[in-house]
Amino acid sequence: MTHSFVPTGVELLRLSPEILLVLAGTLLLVLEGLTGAKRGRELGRLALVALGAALLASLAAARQPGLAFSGSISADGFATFFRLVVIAAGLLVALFSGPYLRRESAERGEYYALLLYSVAGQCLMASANELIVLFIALETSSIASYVLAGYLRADRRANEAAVKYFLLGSFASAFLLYGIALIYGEAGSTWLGQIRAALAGPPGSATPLAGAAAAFLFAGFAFKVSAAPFQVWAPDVYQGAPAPVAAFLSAGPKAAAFAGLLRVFMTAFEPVSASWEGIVWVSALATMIVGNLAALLQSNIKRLLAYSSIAHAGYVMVAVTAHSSIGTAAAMFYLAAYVFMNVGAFAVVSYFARQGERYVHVDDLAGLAWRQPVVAALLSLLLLSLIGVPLTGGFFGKFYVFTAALEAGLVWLTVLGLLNSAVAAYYYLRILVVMYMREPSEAAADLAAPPAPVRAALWASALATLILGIFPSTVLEYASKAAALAP
Amino acid sequence: MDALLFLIFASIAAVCGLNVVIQRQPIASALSLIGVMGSLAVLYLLLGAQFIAAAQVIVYAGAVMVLFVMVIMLLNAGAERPTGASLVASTLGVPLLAGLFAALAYVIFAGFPEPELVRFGQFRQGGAAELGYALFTRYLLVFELTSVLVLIAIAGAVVLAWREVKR
Amino acid sequence: MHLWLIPAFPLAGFLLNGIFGRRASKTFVNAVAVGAVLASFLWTLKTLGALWPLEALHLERYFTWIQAGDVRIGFDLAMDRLSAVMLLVITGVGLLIHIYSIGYMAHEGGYYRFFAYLNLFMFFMITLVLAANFLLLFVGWEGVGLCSYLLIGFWFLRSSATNAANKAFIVNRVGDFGFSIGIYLIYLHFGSLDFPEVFQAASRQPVEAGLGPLTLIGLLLAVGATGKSAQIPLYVWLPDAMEGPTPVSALIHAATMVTAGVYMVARCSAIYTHAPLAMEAVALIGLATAFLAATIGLTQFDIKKVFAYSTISQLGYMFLGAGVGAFGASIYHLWTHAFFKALLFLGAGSLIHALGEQDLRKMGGLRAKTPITFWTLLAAAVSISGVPFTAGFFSKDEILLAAYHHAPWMYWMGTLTAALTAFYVFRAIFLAFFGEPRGWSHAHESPPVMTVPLALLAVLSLIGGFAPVSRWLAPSFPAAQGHHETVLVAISVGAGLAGIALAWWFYVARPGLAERVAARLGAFYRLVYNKYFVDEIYRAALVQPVITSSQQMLWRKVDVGWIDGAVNGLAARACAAGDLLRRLQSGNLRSYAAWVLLGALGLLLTIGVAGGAR
Amino acid sequence: MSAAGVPLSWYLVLAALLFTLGAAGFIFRRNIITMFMCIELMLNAVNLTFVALAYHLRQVDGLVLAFFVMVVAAAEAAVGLAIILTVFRNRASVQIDEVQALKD
Repeated sequence: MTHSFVPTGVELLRLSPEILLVLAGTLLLVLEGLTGAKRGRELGRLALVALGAALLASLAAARQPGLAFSGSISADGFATFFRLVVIAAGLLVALFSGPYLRRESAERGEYYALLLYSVAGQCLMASANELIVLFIALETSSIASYVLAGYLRADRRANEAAVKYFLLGSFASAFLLYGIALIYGEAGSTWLGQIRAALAGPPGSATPLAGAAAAFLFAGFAFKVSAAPFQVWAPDVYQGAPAPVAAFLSAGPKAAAFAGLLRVFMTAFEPVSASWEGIVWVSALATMIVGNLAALLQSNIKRLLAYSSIAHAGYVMVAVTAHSSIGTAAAMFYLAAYVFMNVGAFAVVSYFARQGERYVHVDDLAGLAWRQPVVAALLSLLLLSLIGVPLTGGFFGKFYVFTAALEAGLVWLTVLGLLNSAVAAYYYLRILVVMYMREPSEAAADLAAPPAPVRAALWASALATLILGIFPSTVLEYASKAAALAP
Repeated sequence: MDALLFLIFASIAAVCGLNVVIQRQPIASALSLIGVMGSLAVLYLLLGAQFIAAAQVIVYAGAVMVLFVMVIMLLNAGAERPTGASLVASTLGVPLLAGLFAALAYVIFAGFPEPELVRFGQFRQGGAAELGYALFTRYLLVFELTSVLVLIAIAGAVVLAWREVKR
Repeated sequence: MHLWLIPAFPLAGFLLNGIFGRRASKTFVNAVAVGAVLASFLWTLKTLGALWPLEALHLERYFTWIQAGDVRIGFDLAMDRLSAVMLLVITGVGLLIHIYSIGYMAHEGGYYRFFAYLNLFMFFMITLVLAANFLLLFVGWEGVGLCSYLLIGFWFLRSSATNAANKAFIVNRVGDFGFSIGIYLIYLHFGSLDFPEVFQAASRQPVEAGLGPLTLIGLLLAVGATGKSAQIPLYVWLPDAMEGPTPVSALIHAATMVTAGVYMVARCSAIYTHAPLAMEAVALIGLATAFLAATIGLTQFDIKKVFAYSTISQLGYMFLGAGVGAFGASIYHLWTHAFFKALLFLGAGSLIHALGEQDLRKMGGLRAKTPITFWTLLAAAVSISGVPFTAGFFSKDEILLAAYHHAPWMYWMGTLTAALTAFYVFRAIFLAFFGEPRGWSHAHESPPVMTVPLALLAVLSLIGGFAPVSRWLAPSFPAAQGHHETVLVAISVGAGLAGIALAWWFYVARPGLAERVAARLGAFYRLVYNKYFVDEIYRAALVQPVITSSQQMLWRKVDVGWIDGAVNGLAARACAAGDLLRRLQSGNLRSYAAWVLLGALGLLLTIGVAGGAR
Repeated sequence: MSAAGVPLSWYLVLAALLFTLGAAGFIFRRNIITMFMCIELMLNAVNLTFVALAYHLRQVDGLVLAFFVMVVAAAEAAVGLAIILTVFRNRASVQIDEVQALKD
């Protein structure tokens, strides 16, 4: 382990996406101060450029894979995959945030700055190879997103979302942190590799401390990915937060938290996997059931998508339960597909809701297909992907996840998971029915065509979903290579 | 001597901690919390962590809690009213918490079975120099990252608490 | 050979009509939609000609779809004799139905949308039969389901149509659930999803005596097939699906999509022949469905419902054929059935078009007004009744013979069903065309764009049986036993003729007798008339419990019963109840915190205290 | 018990006790500010654990981790109090039971 005060060039390159995002965020804050809140649109464009550059930087960093900063981060294929996913999610959200914020007269540089900081935190979570880096990265992502949830500060719903998210998030963070403390006591280190080495001793050498640490770390991550029974915050927060922020919360933080979860549990805690796989099994099943059953009864579309995102976390948990490199690859693929389809669906909601989010009821979408056939068609594609219909990314996500589960011998979990996804079709289908088979509602009747950024975000997510459904090989191959995490 | 100090300050910490929880007046809770933090600072000293003890007093008791007290005063928050109720919290709360403490205690005693006695002065690397060296080598990235965290906190506070929203 | 062009034409038609159809003229929409199917039909013929006699499988690999480890799943299409027969049915009959639709849908709104969906359906259906692996087949399988859903709900302002569409989709999801588990098991068992590999591997395995992996796979695939092909217990969606426009009923719910299950079972014959238990199940399901649906068909008055139950019944025949090992005969029947059943539906559509009415009780005496419809429907009726040397005669007898060699009682049940079939089909014909007009004032024959397809299908219904389909397919399937036995053939023909005669006696010679018999049968008649109350039973046994358990069980019982009861006893500050999920999601942060704490403690106890100290 | 010191586990159990008390306050208190203070109490408990473990391992790392926890706590405090302020502005109350408009 080098003890240099000055990071080398290649180390900086391996961290370049995060550096870029943080610098751009700070620049936005400064420019916001200088221009006096009049240049929101331009600052938004700058944020898009920064995210695009970070995307390229991730690819550049991937050309020099390896450890950096005393081994506390690892710019490997796994990190690159998740970096690309969370940056892409951030890019899409930033794209359709603009029209939404302008409608609420709230487009300012701070919004984009916080978005960039949050994405930077998520990128770092994906590459963190040491627990305290992981924790601080998680807090970076979280604290920024607490503020984003309450960004429309005059809105009572947004306040409530922010305070609930903040308090529960901090509560869960405290558990996560306690978990880090306990594993530090057990292993004497917070570097994942050293923890693994410490736990890999002969059977019986690990004390209950290791188990307790695994429990609390899992609780912390499960909170962020909204897995049962830690999912309680998600519906309220998604409903109350501004639609683009809800989209963001359902995508980036969730993917990044899964990245952290996978890396920690597939490397550091892999030697004691027998102690935690049972509980992950239960959590996966409970998450799927709670998400799908509750979604059946929802009429608020943001809440419905919240429960749906809980259910999808459950499917990814199935892949985690498999705890094999195939399972990890399946989880990665699923998350990539999930991020696009979910963000795309939220893009439609953010556009459709109108000022003050007046139209967020499923029935408000009635007859959308008549007024905006293209939007309806693209949304249908995304919904079909969420159902898991073939030729969409969502289908292959489920396919890989359940294949991995079967290879790990989890027959019952697979059967119950498939049953769940059969139930889930119902509530997505309800939206389809409403859009295509009802007379236009007043909400759909006076709907203007979507602004260009929303259109772009929608097309991009629909195309990504379709590409993942028709040509999944490339992505899966990459994920399979990346899934072999170095211990 | 060590044992006596521990017992005194551990008791103060525990009693103040309990007081944080049972007081209805937020300001009383805040003052109790300061009590906890102060006694923890002494315990840190006993464990040989001079720098952290100082930071505890300066950062926590000095800055964070001042902020709390200020907000409590600003909002003029009086004693809380026993409005509403959470069924789950009121029924499951006590057993859950008792279970949590019992489980943690079990785990700790199982993890540290042999009584290792804490003696003041046995650990001498808790000073600013050692800490600083670690911060700028192994933990350089985290250290830089915390500056981002503080920046976010500032930006967030500005976004949320800046005086007016023009809509 | 560019097999991909066959599905590509309808896909292009769908895209063209879907994107430009709204503003384009009807002529453009017609030209695109019919042209696409025609091109696809011609290309099928050309390919078939070039590959003739198609003794081996012709496989075309386009690109790798999924590469995971050493498993490769490709975007591969393949043509063999089985898929060639299917293709001819799909594109040929499909073409006629497209042409017919021009006339039938002429005055309907959403004209372009109809043809776009119809083309999309053709694309998925062709993909389904050309697919060279299970995954691609599943793509087509789900795709046709989606199109069927869209087309059943085509008249979406009618709530019955949207309900029927939903019912079809949801019931099919149940089947697909079994099918997808079956596919996973195939992947797990054989390590591949490619047809050639899987079937070769399957044929090398010993025949399973009991419940082995092949049997399990066979049963699960059969669950999928019962959904798509409307067999017991999942047949309930098909009668409701008649809410869709009649050409849709003819194309999707008679000739093509519903036969996908039969096709799939035949395709997997290598698996089934090694899993006799699964085959027996298929045969029993088929026979039971054939008989049950035929009895329901006896009592229906909606002409489309009669034919819908007839479709279910005939599909049951095909399942019976496959189940007793006569895969060739089963596909043979699929072939002839496509002609006469499409014709029955299109003829019914022609009547509906003429009268605006589909209740048989309000028809009567239409023979003179709609002569072409009458004669063509009569051709279909004699064919389905198995009158000698019509198409239905050949295929049905092959199935019945095979059934006899498998188990004679199956033959007798099948023959009885044949008599019932002849009875209800001729009952419909006699009620519609004979006797006095009952309640209609003006009727007109349909335009040539509709009657020409009718005539062509009538010819096919009469002579289509001379195409030696099952003999041509024989090399593809394990040999079915059974040779021609004149006595058995005579009996089944006699049963059909008896059915016709009885229908004549009831509805032409002695009108009014039917009502008296129905009244005499009383409760039994009502049971059959109400379709054995299967829908009601399903609602009570399956649908309601799901709703009830999520609302009532978790709600009333768990919450009000346990939590509240306990709380009321323990603490005085118990408050009003909500459901369990609602309790979870009360909006109260402290409750949420308690759940988080509960979860953390649960984890701590299971992992930390109980599991960690290994 | 030797006069010279107490077992390390006592420190850790004290931390566990404070952690539990923090959790208790979070669940039972109704004032949002108090709830938030209870989270601070939990973080302090974790810090005591870190410092005690640093002593046990004779490593400075544990102290560094405790230091980072403090920074996180400070950042959380700034943002958290700002969020509480916005809630107070909109509802003129900091009672958590009055902030439950969002529910099923």
